Amino acid sequence: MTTIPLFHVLVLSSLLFAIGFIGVVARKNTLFILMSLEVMLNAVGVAFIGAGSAWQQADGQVMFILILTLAAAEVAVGLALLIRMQKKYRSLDIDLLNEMRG
Amino acid sequence: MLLASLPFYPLVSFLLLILFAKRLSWRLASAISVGAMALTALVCGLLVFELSNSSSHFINVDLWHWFSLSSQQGMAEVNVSFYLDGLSAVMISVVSGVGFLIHLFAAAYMKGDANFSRFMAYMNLFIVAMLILVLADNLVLLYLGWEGVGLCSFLLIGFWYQEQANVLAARKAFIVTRIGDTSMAIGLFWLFSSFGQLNITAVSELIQGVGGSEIGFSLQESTDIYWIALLLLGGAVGKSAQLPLQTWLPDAMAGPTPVSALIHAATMVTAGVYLIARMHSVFLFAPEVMNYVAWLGAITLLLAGLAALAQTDIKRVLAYSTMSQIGYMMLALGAGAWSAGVFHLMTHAFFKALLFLTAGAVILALHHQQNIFKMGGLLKRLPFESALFVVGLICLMALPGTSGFFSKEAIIAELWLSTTAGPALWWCAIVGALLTSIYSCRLFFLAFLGNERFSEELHIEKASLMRSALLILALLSLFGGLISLDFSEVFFKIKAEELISVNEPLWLHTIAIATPFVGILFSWFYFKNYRVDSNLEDGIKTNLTASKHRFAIFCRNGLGFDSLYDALLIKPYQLLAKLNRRDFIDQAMMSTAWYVGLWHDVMTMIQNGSLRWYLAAFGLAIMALVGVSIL
Amino acid sequence: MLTTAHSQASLNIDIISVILPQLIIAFGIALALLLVAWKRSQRTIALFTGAVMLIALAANFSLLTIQPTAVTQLLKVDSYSAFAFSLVLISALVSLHMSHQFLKAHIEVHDEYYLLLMLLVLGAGILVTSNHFASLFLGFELLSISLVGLVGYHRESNFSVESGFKYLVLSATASSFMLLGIAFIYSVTGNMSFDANVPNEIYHQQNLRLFFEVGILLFISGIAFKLSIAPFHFWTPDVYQGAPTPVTLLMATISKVAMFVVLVKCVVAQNYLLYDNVQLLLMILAVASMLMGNILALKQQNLKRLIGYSSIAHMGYLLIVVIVLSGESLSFTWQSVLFYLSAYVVANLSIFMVMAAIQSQCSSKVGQLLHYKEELLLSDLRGLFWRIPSHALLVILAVLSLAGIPLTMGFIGKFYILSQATIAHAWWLIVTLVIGSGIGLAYYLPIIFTLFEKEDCTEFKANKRAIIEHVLVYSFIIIGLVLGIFPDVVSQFIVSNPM
Amino acid sequence: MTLTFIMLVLLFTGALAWFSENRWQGSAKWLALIVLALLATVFTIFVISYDQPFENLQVLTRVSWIQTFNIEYSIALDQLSIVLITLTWLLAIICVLVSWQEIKQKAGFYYFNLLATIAGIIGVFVAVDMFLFFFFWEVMLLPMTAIIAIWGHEKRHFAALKFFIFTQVSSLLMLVAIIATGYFHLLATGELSFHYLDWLALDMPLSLTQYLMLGFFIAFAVKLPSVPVHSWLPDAHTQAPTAGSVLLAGVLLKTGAYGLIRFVIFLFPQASMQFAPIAATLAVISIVYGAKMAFAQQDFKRLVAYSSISHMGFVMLALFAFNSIAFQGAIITMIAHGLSSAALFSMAGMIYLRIHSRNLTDMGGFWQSAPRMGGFALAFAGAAFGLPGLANFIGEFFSLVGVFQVMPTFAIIAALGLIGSAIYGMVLFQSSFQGTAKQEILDLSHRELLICSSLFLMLLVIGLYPNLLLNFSFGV
Repeated sequence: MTTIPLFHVLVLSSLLFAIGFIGVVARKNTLFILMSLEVMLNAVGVAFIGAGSAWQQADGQVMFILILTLAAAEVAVGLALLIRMQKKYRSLDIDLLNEMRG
Repeated sequence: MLLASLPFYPLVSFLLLILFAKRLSWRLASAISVGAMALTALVCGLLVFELSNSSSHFINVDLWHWFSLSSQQGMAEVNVSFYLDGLSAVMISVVSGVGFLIHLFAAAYMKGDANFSRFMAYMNLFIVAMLILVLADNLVLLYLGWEGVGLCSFLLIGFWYQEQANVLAARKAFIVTRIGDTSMAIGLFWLFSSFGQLNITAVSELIQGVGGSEIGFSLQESTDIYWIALLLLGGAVGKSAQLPLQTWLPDAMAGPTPVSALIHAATMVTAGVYLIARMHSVFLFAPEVMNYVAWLGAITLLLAGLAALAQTDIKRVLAYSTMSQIGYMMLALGAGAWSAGVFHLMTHAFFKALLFLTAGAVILALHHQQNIFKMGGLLKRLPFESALFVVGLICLMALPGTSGFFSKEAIIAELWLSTTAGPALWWCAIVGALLTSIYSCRLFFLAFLGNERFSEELHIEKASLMRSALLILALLSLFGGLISLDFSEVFFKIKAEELISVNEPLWLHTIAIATPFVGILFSWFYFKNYRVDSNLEDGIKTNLTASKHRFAIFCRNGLGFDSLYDALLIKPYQLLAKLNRRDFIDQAMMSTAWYVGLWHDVMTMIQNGSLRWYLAAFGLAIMALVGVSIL
Repeated sequence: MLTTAHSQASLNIDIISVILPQLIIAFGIALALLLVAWKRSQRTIALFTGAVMLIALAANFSLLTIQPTAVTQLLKVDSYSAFAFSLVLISALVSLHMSHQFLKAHIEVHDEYYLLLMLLVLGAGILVTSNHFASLFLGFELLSISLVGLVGYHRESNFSVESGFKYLVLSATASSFMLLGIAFIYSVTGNMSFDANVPNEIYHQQNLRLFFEVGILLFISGIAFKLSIAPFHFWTPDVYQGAPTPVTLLMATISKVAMFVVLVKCVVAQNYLLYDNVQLLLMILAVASMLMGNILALKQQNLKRLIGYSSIAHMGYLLIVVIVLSGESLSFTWQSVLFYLSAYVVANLSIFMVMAAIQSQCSSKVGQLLHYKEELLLSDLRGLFWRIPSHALLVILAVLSLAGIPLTMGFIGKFYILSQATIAHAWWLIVTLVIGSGIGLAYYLPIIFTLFEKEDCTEFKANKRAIIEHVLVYSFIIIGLVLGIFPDVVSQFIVSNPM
Repeated sequence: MTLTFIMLVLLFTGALAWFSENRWQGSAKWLALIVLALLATVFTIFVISYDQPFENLQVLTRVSWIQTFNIEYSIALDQLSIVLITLTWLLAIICVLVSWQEIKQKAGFYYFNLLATIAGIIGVFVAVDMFLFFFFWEVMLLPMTAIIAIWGHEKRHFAALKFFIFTQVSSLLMLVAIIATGYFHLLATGELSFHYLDWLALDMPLSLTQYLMLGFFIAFAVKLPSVPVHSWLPDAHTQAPTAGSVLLAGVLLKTGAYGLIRFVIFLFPQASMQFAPIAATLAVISIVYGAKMAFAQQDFKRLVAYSSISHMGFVMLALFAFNSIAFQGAIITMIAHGLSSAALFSMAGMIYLRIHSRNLTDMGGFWQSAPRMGGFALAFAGAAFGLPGLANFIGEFFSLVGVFQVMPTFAIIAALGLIGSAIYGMVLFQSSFQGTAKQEILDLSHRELLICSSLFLMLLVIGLYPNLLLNFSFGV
């Protein structure tokens, strides 16, 4: 079987990551921002797994599992905040959150 | 020991007066101050006597060791110690004698004043400073006295400090003289750095030693001497109100009249002359500077005479005449006629003091009226004062027999043959004498002849104190010329070059003697309308006024020196000060703060609580850093 | 490899003793959960947490002089990490006291708050000892997630949501960037332990090398975000302002200490500084944050924001040490870093203590519910000196220490940094530091001036009841002064150990 | 040990005064006065009874302080520091006297700050370990800044901030120089040392010393102050309370001069020789510029402040002439300026107490109602423009004579400063005490009379018998 060269994996993951980041920046809706964060994290996961397989090590996968847990935790906290935001502002527009400045 | 004590009598009286200023009655205050002066005069007389029949030609006394300066040439001791020789003897006798008389006069003159004791205190302090100046055996101590008299003159000119005019006059006097003083100070530095000495006798011995010897001066040394002499001259010019620093003297007349008599006629203004005479050994080896001195004197003499012709204020006339007389002295010094110059200094002190005091009496009688066009006909009203004034004037004009005659003739006589003066300056002196006689006559006619141009009743002061002082001065100025001064020990002559056997033309003396009479004659006719009592011709009083001619006004304003300096120096300085009141360096410093504040505002703009912008910034920053690290 | 590491890691006693403090905290968390199940009471949980931390501190004390020992591949404990962890614990204790003051006013019980606090401490504990990217990542996330929880904790506050979201999203982004960086590094080196020596062949394969360098960059920027180093500092003032004061304190002290220590560890172990563009990068960061932090803090009226900005500047100063660090004087570097950090921590603790005191005093009870004083402006300090000299004195000391004036620890810290920079001839950094601290004075001094102002507007008087508070205040005054005048007391704890 | 004791007692007394003021009103000033007098006598006795001569530094205490950097707590005395400390005692007592009436509220804390400043200043004059020196150098600033910022006039915060930032930034440069020298010592001898005497023993390459010297020079030039870094001074002097100005002008500026002598000229001779032209130019500029600025001012204290710049210019010029006469001149000028400027500032304070204004346009004709005050004002103004017979004259004369032997041009330009000083002196005196009487003011009280007369007497004594100071060699 032919292994995919590491370089390609990394490029792919970077692209994914970039997409996720752009999503985070461009989206106004908080929910989508959280989702784009997930995209970023998973892009990183791809990179890890690729690297792990390239080095014939389990570390990559281990890291990916850790990342998944992190993602879960993050989303949990994020959603809690989201509900609070919905309560407080009756909207999920991220741009409402700029009372503190200067 | 007596010598050491000399300045302390007036000092003590000064302290007493200043400490118990208000609590002293007029009688007590005047007793203290005048008594102190009397004591000074007495001691001074004793000293002169002692000196005259002591074997050595000088008396020297150390009070205490002031400080010592070390240099390559060795240690230069600078002590507070007095040195009395012929020259300083003349000076102290003038200072204490004339000073005493003027104190006597002032005690009566200022009787009414609220701050009488303060006034007398300043007068005493002035005498102290003047004595120190004269007796100093080193230049630093001399400088101390020099500044001291400056300060006292400042205080006394501004004695009536409520009027802004007096205040400004005082300031002007102080600052203008200060300019001279500074140049003198630089002269001292130079002297020390090139000769390593500041003691007067030491310096002169040093210089004479080198200059008299075959080696002579190195080029360096001679240039040094040239500059030193020039800088000292600057100091002298400042104090003695010679060109170009003469402008303060006429304004100084703002002070009470005894002050003008004591400081601005008899003693302080002649300090410059004294300085040059003291340092003659330096000047002798700087013939160019001697020449400058002569020319300065001559020009001042003429210009001041010219200015005196146009004045309307009696005291200002006298002030300008003082200037021109000092011009004579300078001329003499420049010509190397040291003793003549000093002699004239003395006689001038006598008669000018007399003139001022009499003028003071007249002014007092006229309720502080100083404008001579508002006087006239005083000869009948104030015979005593007028008589004395006449005496003063004839001395000033140097009519034969008077003291002025002897001294002035002595000067003029030496000019022609002097290596540093010469015929041109001789002519200047003659013209000066002519001018002197003319403005004296003008003054006399205007003030004492002609019709009375004042309305209010005269207030005749018959204080015996005043009158006695005036009388003594009058006698002195009449017969002071008979005092013979012997400076053979003091002034060092360059040997080698003998009297050049160019016999001077015979007509010189005749001209010199005739000049004043010519002047009188001229003015007798020219100033006819001043002289004659116009009432005799027609009923109506012709009201005299000063000439409105532009040139006359120009002369009246001191030949425009004031406005010149004002435009050249004072205005620019003030302008500079005004422009830069906020200190542009400070502004520059604080502008950095402003700049930082600018950045603060910019960055705070970036710090706009929007989350998405923060994220974008995060990404941008990383991209930028990646770019940097890849490139 | 992790698996092998586990297998060979026989959990013998000395290993346990080495990581005892962290373990204590971990078990403490578990016990706390049980405790909650058993008895829900504000006091007990608070006391329990305090006890756990004290025990951990005590356990940690013995480690201060330990030789570096690796605990599996993941952790490596040495004296420096021990010192750092004790700093963390101390600040956690102070913040605990503050939080108790702050929370007990509310009706409902807040067990989870204390749990989060302990989790935070645990995360910090893992971070300071971590010797492997995996453990670093774990500690990092433990720290940040619990911090997010705490930041958004105060429900009544107007800013809780905003600051919570800001911190969540930004730190998530940052950590994912960091993770990407780690992934890149791993993909090039094939080993995630700090001790791994980088194989040279990466230099020969161009494309991978690029990834490697970008990886390092991303990794550093991720940490720089936590350290709020410019230009990743944007979140700092807002989150500082929005979070409850004790949490702000945690952010200002614990996360900074842990993050910086791990940064130094990693940079030292993998000696990234061999790559000159990393050095360049660090320099840019340092200069940027020194200047920006100070400039932004000017004219700042809100105290917390001001502290936030100043923290940016301080991290910038501290970064200098990392930049100029060199192999031979490693122990000196550690000494400088830790001393500066402890000075910084002490100063922050002092200021926040007073701030919390003022807040809890000034917040007015409205009915049963307490209306909490959100904004803490400079003007609230006005005339404090004439009312409660002790508190004002503490603030003065702290501010002077931050400004780096002699008589305080901050000056000694600055002295360390300047010495380092001078040895390394890093003149430009020195110049920037001088300029920065010059600008810094322009906002530090006004704080002191306001303390001295005549008129007193706030009704804040010293309340005699809070004994602990007073004890703390006085002890911190003494600590500040003594350590400022006799810094050896601290530096003797930071014993060097041969690497 | 005695000196340490003295400093500690000062601090302790400060604290005591602070607390006692809260108990008994007006106790602080008495406490401060008495303790200052006592300590001054203690110091004098100590100096007199000390067995070694003080021609060169006598190290009194040397104990290890911070092992990490091998920093020692080390203090020493020599004639220079003794003279300056004596001046400090004197002005300290004057300060207490001038603030007697002026400081009403928070008096206790005020005296604490005052005494702390004095302790710091003494520390600066005795410290020979450079770290210790820097320590005191900063510690002296803090209470001074507090004095300006709390008891100052309307723009006090700005002034205090400016003062502090200027000095702080410059002294950070000095700190860098100190560290650099210390580590050079490490390289040269193998051990780190911040001790002054060790450094004297060290011979450093000129290429290095010129930068180190610059670091020190900038700090001291700011403190001196010299153009172009002078601009903190007018604000600080103007805004500070009277005692603050007195202390600033009288002693704090002298610490700058002291630093120049001890840590620039003695420590880096060649470097400073090489630097001399620039320094002299700066000095001359400050002389003339200061005089000119002083003339432009409307504010009494501001005028005096600029005059201080001018005077300290003389000091710097004299110091960089490297000539023994000039050196003596510099030291006498330091003392004389300390006394005269202190006198003028206390005069300003007295006037302010009476008319609540520092503006010259609000003054005038005070001589009528306050002749004694006027007399003293004239005397002090005279001292300021170098009236012979007063101390300043001796100082300026020596300086200029010395400088003239080395660099005549500079001396001549500097002499122009004498004219300038006459001008501003006249403006100061005449516009406040002469002219038409704007209002009646009370004459000097006995306390004020004491202040003025003691200062004047000292000026006079030094002026007429300078050997009091000239007998010392000051380690040239």
